[in-house]
Formats: sequence, C-alpha cells, structure tokens
Amino acid sequence: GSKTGENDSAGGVTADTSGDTVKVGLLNSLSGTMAISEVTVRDAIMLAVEEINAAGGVLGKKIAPVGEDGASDWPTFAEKAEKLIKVDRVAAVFGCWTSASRKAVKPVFEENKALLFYPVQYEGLEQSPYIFYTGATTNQQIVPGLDYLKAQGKKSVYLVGSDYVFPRTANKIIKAYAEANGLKVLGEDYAPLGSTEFGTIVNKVKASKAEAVFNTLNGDSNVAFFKEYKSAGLTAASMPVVSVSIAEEEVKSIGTQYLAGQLTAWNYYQTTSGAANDKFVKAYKAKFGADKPTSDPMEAAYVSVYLWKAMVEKAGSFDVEKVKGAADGVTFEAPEGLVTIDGATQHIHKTARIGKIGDDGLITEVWNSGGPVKPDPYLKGYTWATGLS
Amino acid sequence: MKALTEMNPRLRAGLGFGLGAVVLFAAAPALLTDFRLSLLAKYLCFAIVAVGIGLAWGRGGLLTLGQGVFFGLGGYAMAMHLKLADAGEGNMPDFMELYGQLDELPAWWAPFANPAFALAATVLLPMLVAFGLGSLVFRRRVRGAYFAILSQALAAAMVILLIGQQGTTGGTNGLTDIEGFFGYDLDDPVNQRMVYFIIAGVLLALLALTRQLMHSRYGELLVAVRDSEERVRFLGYNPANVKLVAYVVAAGMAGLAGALFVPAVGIISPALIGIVPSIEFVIGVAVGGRAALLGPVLGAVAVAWAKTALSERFPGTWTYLQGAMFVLVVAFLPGGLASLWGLVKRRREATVPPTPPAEQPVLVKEAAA
Amino acid sequence: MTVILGQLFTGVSIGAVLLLIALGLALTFGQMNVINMAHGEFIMAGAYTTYVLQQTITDAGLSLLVALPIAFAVAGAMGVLLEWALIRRLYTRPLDTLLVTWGVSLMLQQLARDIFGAPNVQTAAPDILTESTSLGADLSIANSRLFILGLVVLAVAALTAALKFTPLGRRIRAVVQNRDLAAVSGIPTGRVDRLTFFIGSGLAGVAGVALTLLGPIGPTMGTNIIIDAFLVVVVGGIGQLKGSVIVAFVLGMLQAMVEYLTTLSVAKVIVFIAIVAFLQWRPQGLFTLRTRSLA
Amino acid sequence: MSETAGGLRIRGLRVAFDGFVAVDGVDLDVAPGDIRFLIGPNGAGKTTLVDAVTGLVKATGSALFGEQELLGREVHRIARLGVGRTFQTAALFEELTVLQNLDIAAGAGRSPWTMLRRRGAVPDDVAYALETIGLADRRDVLAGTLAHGQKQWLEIGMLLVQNARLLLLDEPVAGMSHEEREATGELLGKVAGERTVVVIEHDMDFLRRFARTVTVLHAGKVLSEGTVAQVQADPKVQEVYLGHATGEPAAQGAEA
Amino acid sequence: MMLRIEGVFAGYGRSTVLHGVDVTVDDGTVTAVLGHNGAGKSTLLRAAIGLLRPKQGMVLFGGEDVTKLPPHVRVARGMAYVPQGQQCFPHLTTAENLQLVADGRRGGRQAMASALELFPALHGLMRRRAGLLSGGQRQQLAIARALITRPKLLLLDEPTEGIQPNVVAEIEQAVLSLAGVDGLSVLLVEQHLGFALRAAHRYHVLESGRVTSSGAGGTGAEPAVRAALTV
Ligand SMILES: Nc1ncnc2c1ncn2[C@@H]1O[C@H](COP(=O)(O)OP(=O)(O)OP(=O)(O)O)[C@@H](O)[C@H]1O
Ligand SMILES: Nc1ncnc2c1ncn2[C@@H]1O[C@H](COP(=O)(O)OP(=O)(O)OP(=O)(O)O)[C@@H](O)[C@H]1O
Ligand SMILES: NC(N)=O
Ligand SMILES: [Mg+2]
Ligand SMILES: [Mg+2]
Repeated sequence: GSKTGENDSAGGVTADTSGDTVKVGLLNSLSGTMAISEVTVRDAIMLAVEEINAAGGVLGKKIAPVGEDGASDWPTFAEKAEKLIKVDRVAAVFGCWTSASRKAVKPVFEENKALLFYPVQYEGLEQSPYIFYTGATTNQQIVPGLDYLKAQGKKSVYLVGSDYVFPRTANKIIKAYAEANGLKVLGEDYAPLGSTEFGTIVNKVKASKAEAVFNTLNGDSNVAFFKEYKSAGLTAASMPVVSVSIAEEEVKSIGTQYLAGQLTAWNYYQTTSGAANDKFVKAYKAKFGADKPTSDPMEAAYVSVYLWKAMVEKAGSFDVEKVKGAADGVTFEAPEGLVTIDGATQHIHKTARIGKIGDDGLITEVWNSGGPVKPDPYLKGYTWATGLS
Repeated sequence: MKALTEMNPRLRAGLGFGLGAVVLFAAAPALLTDFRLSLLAKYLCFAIVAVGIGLAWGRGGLLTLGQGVFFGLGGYAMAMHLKLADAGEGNMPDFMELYGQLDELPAWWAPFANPAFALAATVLLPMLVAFGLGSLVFRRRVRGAYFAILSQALAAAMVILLIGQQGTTGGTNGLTDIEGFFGYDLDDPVNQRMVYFIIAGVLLALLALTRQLMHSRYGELLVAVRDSEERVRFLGYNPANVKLVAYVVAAGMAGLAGALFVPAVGIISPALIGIVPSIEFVIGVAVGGRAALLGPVLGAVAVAWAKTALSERFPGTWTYLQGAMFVLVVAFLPGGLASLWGLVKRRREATVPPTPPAEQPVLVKEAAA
Repeated sequence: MTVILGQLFTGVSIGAVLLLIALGLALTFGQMNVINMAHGEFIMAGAYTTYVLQQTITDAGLSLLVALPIAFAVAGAMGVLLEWALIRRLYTRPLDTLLVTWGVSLMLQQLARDIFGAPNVQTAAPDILTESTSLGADLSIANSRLFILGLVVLAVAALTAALKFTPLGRRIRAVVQNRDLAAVSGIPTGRVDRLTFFIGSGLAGVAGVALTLLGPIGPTMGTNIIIDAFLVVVVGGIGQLKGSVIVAFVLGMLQAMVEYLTTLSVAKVIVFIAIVAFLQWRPQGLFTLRTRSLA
Repeated sequence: MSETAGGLRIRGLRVAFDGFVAVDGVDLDVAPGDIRFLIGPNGAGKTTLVDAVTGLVKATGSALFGEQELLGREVHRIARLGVGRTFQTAALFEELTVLQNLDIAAGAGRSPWTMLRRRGAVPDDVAYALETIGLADRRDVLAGTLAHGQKQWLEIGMLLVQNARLLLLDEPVAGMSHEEREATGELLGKVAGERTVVVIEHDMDFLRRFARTVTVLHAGKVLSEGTVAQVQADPKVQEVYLGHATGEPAAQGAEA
Repeated sequence: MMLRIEGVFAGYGRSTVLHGVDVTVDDGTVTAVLGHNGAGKSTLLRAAIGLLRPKQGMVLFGGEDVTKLPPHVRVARGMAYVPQGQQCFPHLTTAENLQLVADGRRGGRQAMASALELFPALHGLMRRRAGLLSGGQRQQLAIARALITRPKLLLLDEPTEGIQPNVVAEIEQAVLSLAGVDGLSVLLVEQHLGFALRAAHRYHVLESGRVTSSGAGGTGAEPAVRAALTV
C-alpha cells in the first residue's frame, strides 16, 4: 500500500473503492481453540458474499473478501484488524466471536473510524459507534431463556460458564433477574476456556439439587460438560440445562446421546420455518456439504453482510459515516425472520426462540417471542437491572 | 570481510552498534509505513525479551519457558498506570465498574496511579518475582527439564489467576483501549513514532549491557555453571546465585519489554503471557541463535515478522509454514540463523587448500542445551 | 458424606486420566528425555482413529475395542516417524526436542483441521459407558471413568513389567543412560529408540481412544492437558514409573478436593503452588536415582 | 584468608548409604604440610571419605580443618575455607577454554564489581599454573576437547589457582604417562609445605616416590598407617591390597 | 589378520586427530598402543569400534571391511570394547549391566558366570546400582561386561586405570591367558609400560596421531619404547 494512504489515520482511513471491486475484511480464528466455531462463521460470510456478487454486487461493485486469521488470540485480532483497515483499506470488517476479541479490536475500529459487524450473541452493556451487533444482546436471548424457565415453574438454578467476560457478565445479569423474580441461584462455577475436566463441577451441580442449570460455557468445554453430566445420571427430565452457546454445530460434535431433551436459547435454528431459511440452508449445504448444519452465529454473520449491503445502497456510498447514518430502520428478510437495525444502539431487532434438542440432533422451537424484540443492550427497560451498568 | 573478522573485537562491536543504530533509527522509519513501523515496534519488544532469554538460556542453560509471566508483570504494571491515567484522578478504569461492580479502586491498584512507582514496578516487580522463585528453585537444584516444565507451569498458573479475577484484572480481555502515554495521545502517529524510538533505544542499550555481561568474568562463570554446576560449587561459588543473577536480569528485561509493548500495541492480556507466547519467545531465540548476542534479536524479529507475513499471505495454512520453520531451524541449524554466517565462512575456507589440520583451532563443540 | 465420596472418586478418575496421558510421556520423556510437545497430537490421532473406525464399524462397543489396538499402532507409527525424522538428531540436546516437537504439534493440528475440519467430531459410546453405576443413595460413579481406571491399571502393569523384567526394558534404560556404551555393548541403539518411541506414542493413542468417552474430539484436544501430564512425570521423578503413578493420583485428588472447596482456577493455582513446594522438599521428584557423577 | 596451612583432623567419620556403611568410624590426622597417601582396595571408601570432607555426602563424626569443622557445611562454603579437590573422573567446564577454567577457579573471592568486568591481562597465578601444567600453548582451546590426561592436569592447575590449603586429590595421575607422573609428583612436593595434601592413588610406584605418610583403608576402616616401608611390609596390606606377587609388586613395579 | 586399521584419518568436528594410522592385530595376539596423553590412542579405538567414522581409511575385521558398520554390528561380529574412564549404565544394577549384554546371547548365562570369576569383588555388588560403585569397581564391571560377549577381538583402553594392584595383576594374567588359550586378540592401550610390554606381541607408539615407531613386544623392548616416547 502507499505510504501516504496508510498514514492518513487521524481522520480515519477511507476505504479504497477506486476499482470495480470493494474490499471487505473477514476476521475469524482459523487456528487455535476458537477455530472450531469461527470457521463456520467464515463459511457463512463467504456464502453471502458469493450470493451478493452473483446478483451484481454492491453499488455495482463486486465484493472482494480479504481473509485474516485471528488465531484465537485477542491481540492478534487487533493487529489483523488494523492491517485490514490500513493496508487493505476495506470498507467493512465481518467477524470476531468471543467478546474478548471484540474488546481487543474495538479501539482499533474507533480510532480508525472503520466498521465492524459482530455476529455473535454477547453480554450487552456495550455500544461502540463503529460496531454493528447482529447477534443477540441479553434481552433477546438470556432474559427470554430465564422467562421460559420461570414459566416452567423452576424455582432454582445453578450457573455454569466459561471464565471470561461474556459468561461472567451474563451471570451477573441472571443473578439480578433471579433476585427480582424469586429464582434461587444455588451456585456459580467457571471453567477456563478449553477446560475439559468437569467432574467436580458436575458433582457440585448434582449436590445442589437445583431445578435447572443455566449454561454459558463456550467451545470445547461443552462436550466434556455434557458427557460428565449424563455420566452423573443427570437428565433433561431431572435437571434441564439451558444453554446459550451450543448450536447445531456443537450438538453435532457433542453427540445427541448426551444432549437429547436439553434446551437452548437462540434467535435462529436450522429448523426455523420460512422461505428465507429454506433458501439459506439449501445454499449452505450445497456449498459446504449436506452434513453441515447451519447455526445462529452463522446466520447472524450471513445476515450482517446483507445488512451492510442494504445500508450502503441506502446511503449510496461506502463512506463509513454515511453508511452509519443510513442504518436506522434498514430491514432484511433474514432466515430467522425479519430483522431491523436499531440506529440508536446499532443492534438489531431479533426474534427470541427457545429450542429443544431432538434425538436427531436438530433443535426444534418450543417457544418464541412472537415477533422481533427491540434490542436493549443496557437493559434500560428492566427495573431489576438498574445498577448493572 | 576478512578484515572484519580480524578487527579488534571492541571496535567491531562499536561498528555493529553503529550499524544497528542506523538501521533502527534512520532506515526503518524512513522505509516503513506507520502501520509497519508500529509492528516493528512490537517485534522489538519481543527482541528485548529475547536478549534476556539469550543470556539465561544461551549462556546459563536455564530454559525458561515462563518469560511471558515477567513480560506480563511489566505490561500489566504499565497498563494499570495508563488505565488509571486515562480514567483521570479519582476515577476507576472503565472495565472495573462494568464487570467488577467495585465501588472503589482495589488497594493493590492504588499505588500504580503514581507514575514513578509504576515505572519502577515494570522492571522491579518481575525481578522480584524472579528472585523469589529463583531463590527457591535454584537453591534446591531444580534444573534442566524440571526447571523448564516448572517455569511453563508458572505461566499457565499466572494466566489462570489473571483470568479468574476479571473484575480487577480485566480477565481474558486484559487491559485494553489504552489511549494515553504519560500525557501523550497514542492515537497520534507522531507519538507512536516516539514510542518506537524509545523501544529501539532501550533495545540497543540492553544489548550493550548484555554484551558487557557476557564478556565479563561473570559471563564465563555463567557458562561454567551451565556446564557443571557441581564443579563450580567445589570452587567456592554458590551456583544458585550465579543463575539467579541471569534469571533476574532476564526477568527485568522481559518486564521492561512488556511495559513498552503496552503503549506500542495498546493492549496487554493473558493471551500474551501464557504458555504459547512464552514458548514462542524461546523459539525466536533458538531460531536466531541462542548463544550469540545478536542471534536472539534477529530470531525474535524474524519469527514475529514471519508470523505476520505468513498469516497475511496464507491465512488458512500459515501454521504449517510456521511449524516447519521451527522444526527445520532448531533441528538442523542448532546454532540458529546467527551460525549461517559461520557456515558460509567455513565453506569458503574448505575450498582453500587444507592447512595441516593439527594446527587448526579446534572447533567449538555444539552448544549443548 | 456422599459428596466427599463422590469427590474422592472424581479425584481418582482425574488421576487416572492424567496417568493415562503421562504414561507414554513416562517412556519418551522419563526414559528417553525427549520433551515431546506433540504427544497431545498423538492423543488426538488416537481419538480421530476411533472416529474414523466408527464410520465403518457402527457398533459403538465393538469399534471402541477395535480402536484400542489400532490407535496404538497409528499413534505409535507417527511416533516412529517423528523419531526417525527428527528426534534421533536431538539426543545430545534434549531441551531442543521441546521446541522442535512444538513445531510438529502446530503442523499436526493444522493437518487435523484440514482433514477432519475445524469443528469437533463426535463418536458414539456404547450405552453402558455413558451410564453410571449407583453405589447407594446419592452416590453413583460413571462407568466411563471406571473403564478408564481399568485401562490405566492394565497399561501400568504391562509397562512396569516390560521395563523391569524384560531384556527390552533393560535395553531401553541402558540406551538412555549411556548411548555410546550401549552401542559398543552390542545394542542396536537406533532400533531401541524407535521401539521405545513407538510404545510411548502408542500409549498416547490409547489415551486418545479413552478420552473420546470424556471430552471433545477436535484439533486442539491435545493441548489442554499436556502440561499437567508433564508435571506428573517431573514431580514423580524422571524415569520413575511408580512416581508418576502416585503423583497422578495425588494431584487428581488434590485438584478435586480444592476445587470442591474453591473454584477450578483457584484449584489449579494451588496445585501449582503445591508442586513448587514439593520440589523444594524433593527437587528431583518423588523418587530419584542418584549417581555419584557430577553431571 | 590466612596463609598458614592447617592440618586435617578426622574423628569417628561414618558414612552410610541405605544401610550400607561405606566409611565406618575413621580417625585420621594429617599434619600441616604433609603429603598423605590414602590407599586401599577398590570400594574401600577412599573417595567417599573425600566426599564427606568436602560436603558432597552426609556424614557423622567430625572433620576439622585447622580450627574449622567441615561436616555439615555446604559444599561451596567448605571450598571457601580453603579445601580443594579433584575428581576421579575429570570434571571441567568443557565449553570454556583452558584459560577460562583456570580464571574461574582463581576467582571465588572476587568482588561483584570485578566479576562484572572483563578479564584484562592473564592473572599471574593463572599464567604460572598454565606453565606448570604444560598447557600454556593450549590455553585458548576448549577444555572439552582435551585428552583424558590433559584434563587431569587442568584440574590440578585449577586447584593451584584456587589457592586451596588442603588439597584432596582423587587418583590425580591415573592415565598419565611415566614422565608426567614424575612431573606431577614433583609439583606436589613443591606445593606441599604451605599446603596440606591428601592423595588417593593405586600406583604404588608413584606412592613410593612421593608419599611422606600412608594410610590404608579397608572396608571403611583404617587398616594400617605409617611410612611407605611400614605399610608395604604390613602383611594385612599385602593380603587385601598389594597381592602376594613375589619380587616386584605386580604391574607398576616394572617401571621403577 | 584379526584387525587391520589402514590409513585412518579421524577426528572431531573440523579437527583431525589421527593422520593416516596403520595398525594391525594378528590372530590370537596382543598389540599394544602406547603414547602420551592426547596422542590419539583413545581416538584410534573409537574409530576401530565404530563410534567415530574415519574421514579416510579403512577398518578391516577378520578380513572384512567394517568401516561403515555401526558399533553394535561390529560387536555382533566379535569385537568388544572397554572404553576409558570406568563407564557404566549408572541407573542399572551391576547385575543388570551384565545381564544386558548376556540377553539373547547363546550361552550368555555361562559367559556371565565366567566373566564374574575374574572379578570376585563384583559378587557382593550385584544388586547395587552401577552409578554408586567406586571407580575401581566400575572398571572391573566394564571389563567383565566386555568379556561376556566372548569376543574374538578385545579393545582395551587403559583397563588398569584406577584398579588396586593385586587386581591389576589378575587382569594382566587374564589378558595373557585369554590371548594364549582362547585365541582372543587384544588391542591394548596402556600407560603402564611394564604391563603393556609383558602382554604385547607387538607395540606401536603413537605421537600426535601418527605411528612413529613399532616393534616386537616383551620386556626387552622397554628401552626402545622409552626412547621413542621421550623424543
Ligand atoms: N551413594 C552410594 N550408595 C550406595 N553405595 C555407595 C554409594 N557411594 C559409594 N558406595 C559404595 O561405597 C563403597 C566405597 O566407595 P568409594 O568410592 O569410596 O571407594 P574407593 O575407595 O574410592 O574405591 P576406588 O579405589 O575403586 O575408587 C563402594 O562399595 C561403593 O559401591
Ligand atoms: N570429543 C572430542 N572433541 C574434540 N576433540 C577431542 C575429543 N576427544 C578428544 N579430542 C582431542 O583429540 C586428541 C586425542 O585425544 P585422545 O583422547 O585420543 O588421546 P589419548 O591418546 O587417548 O590420550 P590419554 O592418554 O590422555 O587418554 C586430544 O588432543 C583431544 O584434545
Ligand atoms: N460473545 C461471546 N459468546 O463471547
Ligand atoms: Mg575412588
Ligand atoms: Mg585416552
């Protein structure tokens, strides 16, 4: 890249849209512990890019994706984000999974006034002017999950999570909710990301005699947790687990013999009905294989590319500020149903769904919010949540 | 070139430092874009860690697989100060209110508001920890693979500890979003350059210090301890102390490197101090040449640069290339890249008609690990 | 009370897993001084072997049994290849093996990702191994854990007997202790090295099969537990199988007890502190072999 | 450091390994300036005795060097009291040059400040030792590449510069040729007087030439003690050690 | 011809220690190699057994070229070697040190017994780990270990170093009788001229890696050898 172009950072880097293509960045872990999840997200983004290009591109320009490997290492995410912005001069970046990686890149996007689309459910309590959050915030996933448990008459829960910012913050919210709603939290345990020894935690869960478990474990740990859970004689009937980070892909790798009957809270399942989803699932399987499931973060990532396209076209420009300005009210007929960008928070309206894992490994919806829920990252609309942020 | 090898070693060293200064202070800033220069600043921080490892491992035989710990201590000490400075007098860093739900600053954070304390701590804290652990471990003659595995476990334990204290350490996130550096705005490219120059200067100064140490009597004694610790004891030295000096100095360097890394990159997190980065530090040293003075610097920069360059060019397959590089260099070039020069020289000599072999200087035995 | 008993068994079973993984290291690291960081990837190879076998042998129980010897052979063969290509050049600089095999482990992880995909894969366990045996009121223990415990006991017994009482065992030990002298005593050192590495790596493969019952099967499954396994060998005393056995169970127990009272993270840190303290008392591990040489 | 040689006074020295008693209540007095030879069958406990005195193995009893009790101190502290030793199999710093080996041996008392500077000229005592041990022309060669015999010489050289006042030499001339033994013996003669020397040796020829007094150890106990002639004539010593070879005592005799 | 070393150049790394050495050992005879410290005697034996690959030259054993064979194959063919410096497998017991060599060898058990006859002192030490033995005990163990293979050619590097006088005499007797009775050939490196020359049928003097004089053994050769050594 030219030196002057790269150095022009004080006022933000302008994307290079001089040719007949527009570059976008794909920032996911292709190696390390998070590759397990993030590779599928990259695949979904690539699918959207190809579809859009086949349909003529964005503002007449074909999208040229530039991939970088975040390597499951947060500082590397920051380095690669800066590279995509300054060297490749991409118009937008799609990616990141863990909240830790998002926290690492956030200052980079803010400093350079560049756009990130973040496709994973997260803990809320954040709002960056340069990030669009296309996954669920807490009131679109965790709170509905708790409401569901309450509706089922559960009086006590045990909290199990990975030791990082998303589960810890989520559990803080859960505890606030529990206190206000007469739910007892009988214990709270964390395992480091990647940890696979759950003997003690499961013993503690079992001894607590809680009526349900709220699970915010991420990645590999889920496999070990559910195998241990079943071995300890705990079942979906005796003590159901509500998980917020296992989707179809994870179900597939844990094994239905360990999971049948357990609950998940998401905004999308492969089985979600609707023409948009049928098309998405079909296209995905055609490209990546019939045995590859689609999942919520993949769908959110796929949607984010379309949302960006719609924003750009509404703004008539790739310019970041103009695109941001055009965001409010942009809609897309997504696989999960209609989604709408909330310009004020840069989150999107999403439908909340509780699903039950079936014997065939697919998740079927047992409850939904009836329509898109307005995003409320700071839980301002919930009285029990005052003091959280 | 022949003249160079015969030159007075001090003169040669002086020339070398001059050359290094020209490269770091003139050539690099002129040729590189701001983004690449900031990456170089990061690599140079790793190089500072590597200089210390070169001393402790290359000379002293202490395979320390936990330098990330000291890097982290220095980095966190600096980042804590900068976070407090960013927050402003009397305020708490943003993440604490958010995730820690703390009403006031934890007591152990408070002193870091003082810039002098924080600066001193970046170097002294790692040295202190190294001193504590080293005194225990060396005095009881834990060494070789034992020491290597133990130091590795230390890095793992430190990471777990940091991650578990999210409210006060930032957990896995680490301390991010650092904006100012003693009053200078780090967003400003001019100030980023200043940070680069500081790092380059510190690296050169530490190289000079290390060279002096390596060539001193202490340097010889350190090699003696590496070769035969027990024998040194019978000469009236306590080898634990000899090792301790190298270990503590290396820890101090790693701490300083961590402290400088923070303004250069704007983040410090457990991901930078665990087992993987700690091993990568050591591999950089091995790739460059563990026993040479400049080997570790070259290796650290080469390995970090290769990681960036390879992963940019081959995002899907770069780990093959990285792994292969580690394997090939360490297995087949035990002296590291620094020994290439010697190999080339030897090849050239080999084509010269052989002088009577008996008179030739005896070859240095391969540095045993 | 039942909780305490349950935790005791958890400790034992953590110990059994640690030991199963450390057993191969006790050979390659303990006997041969090779710090094989790719040991975790050999475990991974064993697990993927189970997965691949299940594609053809659909009976979960049968495929698990068949997987044990085949995984042993697969991982063992990988070990032999590694020994032949790299390790044999490094016997004079044992600490360098750590760095070289680290590079190998990076490559093997990527290879697994390219062959099997980045996401984890799933194997089915025979139903009996996903259930638990009830021991009265609230106490039940997982059958998979019992299976692993049995497997470990068998493996330890076989390995101990082989090392202590067979000519091969003598040869393995002799070659490490004085390579040149072994060669001039008529021992084909190269072959003994390869055989030792075969067995050590093969045991990793067996561990991989067992781990499919407990945890994820994916490209990074080997990295998490490997440091703990090295600690077991170090604290047990390098070259001392009985040390590894005792230490694995003691560490497992300590981990389980402390974790029950505190958290997983705190338990890990406390275990580490305990190890440092222990090495203050016994710097060469639980069992040591002294010699009179100064080396 | 005072320059007067001290004597060695051992009382009731006992070393046991897992039930096996290697040194079993030895009393031994070596007068200041003496050259005492310690002989006895393989496994008699000679090396173990030296190990005990230099702090390498735990022992009970007492070992006084001058006024100082040696037992129970750490190895490097004993060395600083002026006790130096060599090893039955040479132990050198193989990756350092001959000169560096000697310089390190000379330097245990150096101040930190001196340690942190580089060596200027070759110190006098080191230069002298280099000449004495005949390695002056190999001073910049790595010690690891010396031949077996040369290594032994270097070890003796290190003792010289270490300024030890009690020298404990474990088979110092093993593997040396006849001429070199002579030279070594003469060297020992020179350094004794202001130093006290204890030599372990199996070479009877060497012993006859250079010993002033002899102690014979057998199965961890003192079997016999006296002048060379007295000890050689002792039937118990002939029985367990020298052999009944008529005429010249076995191999070494031929070189006399 | 049991052993023939022809024009061997060998050394370590870049340095050459042996400069075209020729040495032969006839069937059933003892050949002594004498020389100062550092002359290259041990290097010569290392080249003969195969621990060191010659840079040039050949090693013939029983008429066959063994230059490229690894040590264990040479041992299998009938060579044995006792290195200098009382080497052993320190963590194996004395018994295991011996058993190791007897393993899988026909008549191994008996060979072990007869090797032990030579060193009765080892009997009481069978269960002690070799690394704990005294120097002399280790040396006796080393010689016994070499004899268990019932070699045709024995390479001895200063076998009497560190051994008590009456045992030295026994070793001398053993070497002589084995060479005489069993047809064993011996290449002996020894500093004790008396022993060496009494035992040897031929001797070679090695100086700085070159053979500078040779001759028939026997005590009568001593003046000539001394002269060669002092030059
Ligand atoms: N650590 C130990 N454990 C058990 N036995 C030991 C140990 N160290 C020495 N011994 C035994 O103690 C006895 C004395 O050994 P030492 O080395 O002192 O003999 P030495 O008189 O020096 O013999 P040499 O003349 O052969 O060198 C030997 O039988 C030896 O095997
Ligand atoms: N491993 C080695 N590396 C480099 N040089 C070596 C090595 N071993 C021996 N040498 C060198 O080779 C030369 C001959 O050594 P060698 O051991 O063959 O001598 P030697 O005749 O056996 O002496 P001695 O009587 O002392 O045992 C010596 O100058 C020595 O420095
Ligand atoms: N946002 C998450 N799942 O880290
Ligand atoms: Mg001895
Ligand atoms: Mg020799």
